[in-house]
Amino acid sequence: MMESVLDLLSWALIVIGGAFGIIGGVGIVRLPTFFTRIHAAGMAETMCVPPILLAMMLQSGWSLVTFKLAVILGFLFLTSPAASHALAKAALHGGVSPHDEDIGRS
Amino acid sequence: MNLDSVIDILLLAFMAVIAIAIVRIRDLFGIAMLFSIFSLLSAGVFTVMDAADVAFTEAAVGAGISTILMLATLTRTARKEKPSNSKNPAVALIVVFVTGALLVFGTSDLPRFGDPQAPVHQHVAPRYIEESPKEIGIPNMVTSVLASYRGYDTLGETTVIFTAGIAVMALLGMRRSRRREDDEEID
Amino acid sequence: MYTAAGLAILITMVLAITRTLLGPTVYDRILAVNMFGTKTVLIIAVIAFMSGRTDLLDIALAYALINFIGIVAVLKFFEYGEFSRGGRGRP
Amino acid sequence: MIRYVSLALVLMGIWLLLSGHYDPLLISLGVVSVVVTVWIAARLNVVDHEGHPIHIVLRLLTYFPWLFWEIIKSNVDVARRVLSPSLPISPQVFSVPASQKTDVGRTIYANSITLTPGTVTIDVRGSQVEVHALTTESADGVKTGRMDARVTRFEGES
Repeated sequence: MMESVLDLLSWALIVIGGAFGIIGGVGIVRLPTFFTRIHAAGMAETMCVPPILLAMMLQSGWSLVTFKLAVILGFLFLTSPAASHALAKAALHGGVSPHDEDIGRS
Repeated sequence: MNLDSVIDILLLAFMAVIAIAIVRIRDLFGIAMLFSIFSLLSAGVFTVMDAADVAFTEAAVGAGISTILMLATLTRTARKEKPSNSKNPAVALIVVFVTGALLVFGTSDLPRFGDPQAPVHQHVAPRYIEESPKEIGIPNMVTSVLASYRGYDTLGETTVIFTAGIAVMALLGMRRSRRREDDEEID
Repeated sequence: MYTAAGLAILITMVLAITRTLLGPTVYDRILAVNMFGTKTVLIIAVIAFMSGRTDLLDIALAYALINFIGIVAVLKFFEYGEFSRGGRGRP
Repeated sequence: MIRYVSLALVLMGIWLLLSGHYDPLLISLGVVSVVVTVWIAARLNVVDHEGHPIHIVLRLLTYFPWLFWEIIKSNVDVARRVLSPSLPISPQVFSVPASQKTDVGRTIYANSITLTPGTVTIDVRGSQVEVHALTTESADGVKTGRMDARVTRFEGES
């Protein structure tokens, strides 16, 4: 009983994570400008990685593996905004304009 | 075809794509980032091949430290690659192809991947596998081979890397202080 | 279950690499590559689970830790590298 | 001093986590590494209010659930906009004030904005945060200042 509930939860999390990952991938291809694509990438990072890692945590139960996954999750969670910010700033300095009127250009 | 081989093929395909991208783009900052991903992908391939320790080193050194070193170098040089002025790219292509063909030809003599009858697995490997936990007391076999059975080797390697590290630090630090003096003159 | 996760991650990786090839600016490529890197960590974790060798997770962990240093290096590059001439961006 | 002790404990935890082998030899190697690391950190002077902010860890626990909920909500919104071309996007840049007093607080606020899809922090200038938003709705969400107030509240007066 407990097993199947955990399995069901893991499946749900993996479906959510996979779906958001793919949507983020579609977004990064489909959205028109660099600064809009950052949002799609951020989405793939915040809604794809944590659910899949959580699903694996549920599957591995109370063990060292769970803690390792938790640490990976924590670090990715800490670094992903820093990375997005670094890129946005780099692009801004590098001359990519974040303003609306550039949509047609790229 | 199981997912393992699908992952294998895709990872190798990604590596090829990224290698082509590295050749094509001219922005060195982008190239440094692509190199880091290339290393990470090779770490992934090593993971699929069960070579955990190699993958570990590749992820830490290839994807991590060398990216930082390349960025540190980039702050001292230009950001754009100069347009290539070689007259005859065909020669380079031929050299690359001949070298590649020789290397591929060389692999035909190698034992199959993971073959238990391979010569490397006949000599001292059984002893390492069976005795090293008792003899050395370290659970990781690779560590006991590197740090104990081949301790002098590793000491030499570490010395080389340490020297290289000091040399790199000296080079980077020297340029920086000179640049600071330049800045003061301009200001 | 891990097969499904692995496939979804691989599809995402394919999409990300499409953007890497399309460009148009170098920042688009880096953005895609960055996303690609996170997905590679994830797929290493999934491979570890699929083959039942959970000690392979250490690789993903090591990369997550190193990645942090790498991003700080990138930020420093843009903060104190060639763009810092004229004091722009300094605290 | 308490910061050094807690840093040592955290490092020891990481060692035990990564090693997974608990015999006396390996654990004593770990202790030696931790002591050396803490000593180097002390020499570098990085174990301070900013480098090892233990004072807000407890309060973070009340902030994270709220942040997660916000992230999920905005994720769904961005996903809908990516998938259906009929929903418009209107990228825009604007500045909002950050009322936090410390750098740690401001960093947490800026990172929270970035973590919520639909908004990315581009730059922090003094107490102004420059934000790029994907849609007018997500921009309005930041402009209401609810997140700002939340971060300021748990940052406290430390």
